[in-house]
Amino acid sequence: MDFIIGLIFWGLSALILFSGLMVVIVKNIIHAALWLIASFAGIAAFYFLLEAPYIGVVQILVYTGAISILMLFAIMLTRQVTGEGTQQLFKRWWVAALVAFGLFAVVIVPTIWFPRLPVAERGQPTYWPQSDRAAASATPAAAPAAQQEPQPEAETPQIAGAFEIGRSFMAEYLLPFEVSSLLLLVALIGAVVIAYEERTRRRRILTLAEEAELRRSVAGLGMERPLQASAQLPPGKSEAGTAERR
Amino acid sequence: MPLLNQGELRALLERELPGALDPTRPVNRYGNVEATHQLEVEDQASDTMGDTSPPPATGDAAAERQADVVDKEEPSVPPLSQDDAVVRAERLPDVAAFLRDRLGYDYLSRVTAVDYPAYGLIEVVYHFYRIEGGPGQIVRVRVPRDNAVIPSITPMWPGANLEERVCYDLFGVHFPGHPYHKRIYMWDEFEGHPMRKDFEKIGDSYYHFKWKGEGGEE
Amino acid sequence: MLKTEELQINIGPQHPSTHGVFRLMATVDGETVVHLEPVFGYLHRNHEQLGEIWTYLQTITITDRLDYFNSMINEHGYCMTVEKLASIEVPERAEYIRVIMSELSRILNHAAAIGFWLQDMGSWGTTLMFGFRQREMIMDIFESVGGSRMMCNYMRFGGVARDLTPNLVEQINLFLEGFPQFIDDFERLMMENEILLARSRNVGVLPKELAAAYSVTGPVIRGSGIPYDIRRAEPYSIYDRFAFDIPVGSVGDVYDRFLVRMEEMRQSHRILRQAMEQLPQASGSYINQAYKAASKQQGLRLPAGEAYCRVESPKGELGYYIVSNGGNSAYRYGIRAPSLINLTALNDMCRGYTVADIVVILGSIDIVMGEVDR
Amino acid sequence: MTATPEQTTATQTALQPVGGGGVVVVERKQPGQSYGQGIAKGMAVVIRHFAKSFTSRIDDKSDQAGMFTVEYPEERMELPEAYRNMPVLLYDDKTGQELCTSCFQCERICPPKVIHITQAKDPNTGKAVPAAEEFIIEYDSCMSCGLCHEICPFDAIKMDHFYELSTHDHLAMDQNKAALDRPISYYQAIAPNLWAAVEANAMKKLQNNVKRRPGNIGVAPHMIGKTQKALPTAAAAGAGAAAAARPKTPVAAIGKNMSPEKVARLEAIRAAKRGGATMPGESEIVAPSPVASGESGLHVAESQAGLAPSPATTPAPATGPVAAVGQSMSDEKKARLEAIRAAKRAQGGGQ
Amino acid sequence: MRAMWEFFFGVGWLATLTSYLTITTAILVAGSLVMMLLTWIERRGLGYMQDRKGPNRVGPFGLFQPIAEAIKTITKEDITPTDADRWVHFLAPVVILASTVAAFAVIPWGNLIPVDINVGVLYIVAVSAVHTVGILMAGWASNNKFALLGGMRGVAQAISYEIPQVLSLVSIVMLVGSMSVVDVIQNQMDPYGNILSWHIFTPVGLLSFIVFWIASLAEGERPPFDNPEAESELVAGYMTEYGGMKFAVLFLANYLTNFAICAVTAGVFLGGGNGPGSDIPILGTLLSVFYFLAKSLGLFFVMVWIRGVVPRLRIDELMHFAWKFLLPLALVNIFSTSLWIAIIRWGAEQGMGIAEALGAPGSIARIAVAWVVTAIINVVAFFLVARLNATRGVTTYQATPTAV
Repeated sequence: MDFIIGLIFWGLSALILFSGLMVVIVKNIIHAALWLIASFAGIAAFYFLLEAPYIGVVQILVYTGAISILMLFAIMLTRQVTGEGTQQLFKRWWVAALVAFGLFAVVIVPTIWFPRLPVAERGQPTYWPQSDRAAASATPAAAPAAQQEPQPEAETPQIAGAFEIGRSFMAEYLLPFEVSSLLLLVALIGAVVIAYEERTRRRRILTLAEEAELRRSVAGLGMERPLQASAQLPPGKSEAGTAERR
Repeated sequence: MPLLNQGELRALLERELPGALDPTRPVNRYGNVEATHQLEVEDQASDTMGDTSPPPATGDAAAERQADVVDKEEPSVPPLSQDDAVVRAERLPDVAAFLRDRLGYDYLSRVTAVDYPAYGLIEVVYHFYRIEGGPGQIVRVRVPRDNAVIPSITPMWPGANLEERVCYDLFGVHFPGHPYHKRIYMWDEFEGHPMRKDFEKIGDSYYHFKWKGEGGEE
Repeated sequence: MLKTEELQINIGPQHPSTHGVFRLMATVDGETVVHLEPVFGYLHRNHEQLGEIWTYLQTITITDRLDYFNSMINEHGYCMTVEKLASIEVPERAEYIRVIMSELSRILNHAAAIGFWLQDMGSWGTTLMFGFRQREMIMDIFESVGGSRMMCNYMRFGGVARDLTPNLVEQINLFLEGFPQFIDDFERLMMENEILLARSRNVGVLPKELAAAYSVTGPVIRGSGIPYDIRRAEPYSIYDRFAFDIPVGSVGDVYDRFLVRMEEMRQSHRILRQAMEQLPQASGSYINQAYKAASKQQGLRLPAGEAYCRVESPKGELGYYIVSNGGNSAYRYGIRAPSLINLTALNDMCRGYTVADIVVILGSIDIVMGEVDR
Repeated sequence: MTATPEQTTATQTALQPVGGGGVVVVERKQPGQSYGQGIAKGMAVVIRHFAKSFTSRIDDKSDQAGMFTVEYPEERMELPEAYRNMPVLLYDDKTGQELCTSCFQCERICPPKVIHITQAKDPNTGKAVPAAEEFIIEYDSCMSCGLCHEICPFDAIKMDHFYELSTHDHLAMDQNKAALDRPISYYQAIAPNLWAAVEANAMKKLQNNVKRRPGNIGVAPHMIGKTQKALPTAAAAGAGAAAAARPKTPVAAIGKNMSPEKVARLEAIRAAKRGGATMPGESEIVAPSPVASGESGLHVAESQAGLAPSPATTPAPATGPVAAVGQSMSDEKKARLEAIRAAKRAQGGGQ
Repeated sequence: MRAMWEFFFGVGWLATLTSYLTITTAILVAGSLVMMLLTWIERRGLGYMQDRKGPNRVGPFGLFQPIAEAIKTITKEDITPTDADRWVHFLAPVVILASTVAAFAVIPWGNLIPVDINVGVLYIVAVSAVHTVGILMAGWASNNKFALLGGMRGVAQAISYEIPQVLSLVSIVMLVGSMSVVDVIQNQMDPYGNILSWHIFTPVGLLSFIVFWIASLAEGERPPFDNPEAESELVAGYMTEYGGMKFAVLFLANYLTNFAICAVTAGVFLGGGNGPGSDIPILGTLLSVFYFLAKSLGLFFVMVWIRGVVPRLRIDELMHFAWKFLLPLALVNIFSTSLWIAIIRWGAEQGMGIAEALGAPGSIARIAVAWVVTAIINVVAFFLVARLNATRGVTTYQATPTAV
């Protein structure tokens, strides 16, 4: 069984690394975004491999589903896509290479230094901050009777089951949970304000009925002389009209 | 306001808008005089408006009329009606405004151009009606065939927009002041105006369209 | 912030919902229409020149091809103009048959128009199929009377080409019997549908005071609240013998126009019932005997002069203008096509609405390209 | 649905509804009253139609729901008599004689000009024979308007009910006489009443024409071998018998709706013509007075059908166009005619 | 399944691999067959609704019509528009189809369960989110103004209807307690006979069904929300530049999404696979598959029925409808679900002392009270939101003062 998992693991990691690399290499920025989405999907597959379906599903939902759309929209609506103009390498490319290599070293050295992954021993949750270690150790033993999850007698316990996360949101991490929801709310309201303000500033095109009503109210002009056939009130006037009516 | 019957409009226009009516009497170049008479150029000013009976036909023209020879090659040309209000081209917008504001004819039904090569003119017929119903009024404008120019009434009557474009496209009557003075049916590079009587009909053989530039056959 | 510049979109000429070959060049800012410019001429056959080459009888065959949805009303208008110029007297029975055929053609047109309107809104054809089923039944009647379903070539100067057989009268009565139930079905299916209300209320509004200036006619002007119907404004033929109402809208939007069309179908049904009752007592034969022979019709020579006659077609005021020089074909043969004139208001009506509304507003004007391009 | 009729405030003079009935404002659905029941009603209608289209069929015009489809190749709609699709020529079953006498009426009236006829010639005398030698209709541009069917004085050309005409051979669309000929029994089958109305007249004219057709000229091509050169006795007898039943005066048949004194004058003219004398009545073209003188438009010289003088309102009977009369007379008669015409012009000038 | 394959290969990992492969092919084959059945139901159903016959020429009752269509689309020429983004143009249908088929991994066909992960419901919604990436790719790569507009609209619609869809499922998950689809179905097998315990028959479940069904119609681009390929305005939306095989894939993906939606709705709200006699060992599984298919195809017929009646919503009305009608309803439904759970299950220690008076958790009296309370809340909320929308105007154009 381990052989197949090893095979899948190396395959996935090759996919993620390759698509990561392609994000940087490829010229067309839309292609770069698509390669990024491919790497997100790869990471989601990793989570499934690690038997953490909830995190995997959330990864798909959040990253592949929503954030990628956000990026694509942003790219499409802002600037010219096919990047012929931009040249690939700066004059002093070697400085960038050096910095990249340094960072990579910082990451790779500890993993090589501690050969064994801090995998949880039997029954012991993984490396958690000291303060929660006591609380964490209590939970698995006295799982609430009512909702006994159909727990397959998997060898390793659920590292991060949906139930665990849900409970911890409401228990230890209640404060960060509320603060982050507040943050999201602020972001939402910001988006609405920007969209709303931008919509009103745009030149409002008057329909025929509104024009007739405006003409009647602004100048009290009788309708003996109907409008110019396909002429339209000069933008300035309609602008003033809308502002005044608001 | 009361409905006008046929002849009344002429009298009313004469009284209200002096100079709006078109006094000229077109002559028929082929001598087909059944409905026309000599152009009294000299009494332009003191033209007798009143007589609406068709003018008497002079001797030789009637004889000619008899011979069926004339009837054969040149189709007889319909008479130009005298009793309707024939308006001078440049005064048309005023007459139209007068009709709508003072007489209450606020619905323009039809703008038609009719080509009379025999009289050398194009007559554009305007049919005005009341939106409440009842018979309408006809206003005619006669313009020479070579430079037919009638001021457009589209700024006041948006309904005439497409009709005037049809008259321009098929008859070549220009309407200065029209908001979108372009051909309606034909493509823009088309030369000539198809509904004119002298537009050479080629039956069903293919019409070799000459591009402006090349002037060549195809 | 985000600077949006205007986009030029071509709707047509090959477009599923432009009712024929017709192109609309729309300049769009985001989803809102800024300017709309119709392009005509794709179906132009110079119909008016044909009328000048052919004799009066031959021209009847091409008047069917003007508004090919109601050939009966086109012929009725044309024959009335020629009869007015040649002062041919039409017997009473012929007048009744003509009114019956015209009103049947009006029902046919409105049923199909409402079907197409819903189709443009994306309702996948249910209303269109119901409307077309009604149209099929009427076209069977036209087929047994005129000889062909759409190009009926049925009316002659002084009357009609063939009399109504008793079997046919019975067919028409059967149709009138089942028609009210069809209208109730049609109304219950759509007219209270929330999505339809949302799509058509306050869309493409033509204010009442501007409607007359645009010289739009038919359901478009009646939708805006002006009761202008030639059958009532200048009664022709024997319309003054029938009691019928003129439906009129209040706001002048797309929804009103289609309520007016729905109501007009009811009124046509009312006229038809009265006409079928009075038909047996109508005197005279189906055609003026002096003009019965086809050779007489073909050789008809109108006296020099001109005539302009108007008929209430389902699309609006259909006018024929004939100038005759005494020969047997018209010197000038002009047609006032209601579909063409109603299009003048399209640009101003669509301004300020979205791209999806253009198609709905165009559907509410109900144009037929045969008549627009002539 | 219709609210109470509400009279418009506009001036009533023009819009007085003579037949009754006023103006009704259509009732609009108020917003805020519907929570999806509009869509529910629509769905009820559709599901009722769904159910009914399994059980019943729509066969007559009054029922509104049920299966409406006619599956074309298997089931077919029955066509009404007056249905017209493509013109065909008729020939008598027994004698094989075609009714067409190539009078060119249909060729002239056909709007798209698709009928092409060449008249048959008598092989030995070279004179024209009342039969068509070649009769071509271009089926691809014929619009089946039925005008030829209506104008044919001999009921020779009739509108067929056959609409499966698709072919991949474009040239075959120019149907010649062989392809156009149909026996009268065929037309009688598809349009019994229409044929019954015109049969007597058609058969009588056929007999007259058959007499003037030598040899096999007027026979439909494929019938030439089959029919023995049956003397027209049998057919003539039948037609003759029918003709006898009607009043003897064939002339009256032509101007049947004319007043007696006009018939008398016509008779006199005809007698004079037979005797070769000049035309007693003065011939002048009625001036196109405003009142239409429904002058018959038959300008065709060689038509033997005779002019059906129209009930001209002006006293002088319009004896048809001057040109037609002048052709078959000798030159001295022409000179005399010219003199008369000059005198008329002088007299006319003073009118 | 694993044991069987082990017998053949004797090697553990190969057996699991093959077993999962067989399950996947079984799902794909059954899915495509059902998809063909769906196209047939759609065309004949719509036909009979309009008093006409649907396709009845190819095979008995027109059953082979979908096969004929498949052959036609596959043999059609497969063009890529000039200077379009070739790779992205090619990949878009792949992404769309992949996301649709992936959703089937979790949907149980009656008692036959492909795989049971404990986040099943969330997985379905997550995978359908990937669908929008495919639409955007298709719209952008076709290098055609109409396709781009169609793509943008499709994405906007899919995103704004995803939220009510997820929130309506939240209340069901709260009812059941677990996100696994199998548990949700199991929860509907409760003692009071099989039918009444379906989720749809509780006021909470009913409102969540309405919101979920309408939101899924939009997700599957079914009328009245088929804006992306609104023929009358934008020709064929993002599918404009696709022909031949790629169009067949898009078409297949569209119908598979619809089937997936019907299957999930049947499972979550109508107790997919539960029916009288579905618990007998051998015959029961067959019966449950039959029940599952019957419910799904019945729901698909409702989709066709709606398609025959309603016109299309304009894009701005569509957005209003999602954010101002469905979303509030979904939130209110979550609140009433919590009330439902509180009244029925909680006792004194959770602070619901008064509920004790009504009897043991899950007793009839408690359920009745819960019924009344939640029913009132939901009905009032529905009418309130509907009235607010109607007067405040789902339509963007306010009723201008009537000109008369």
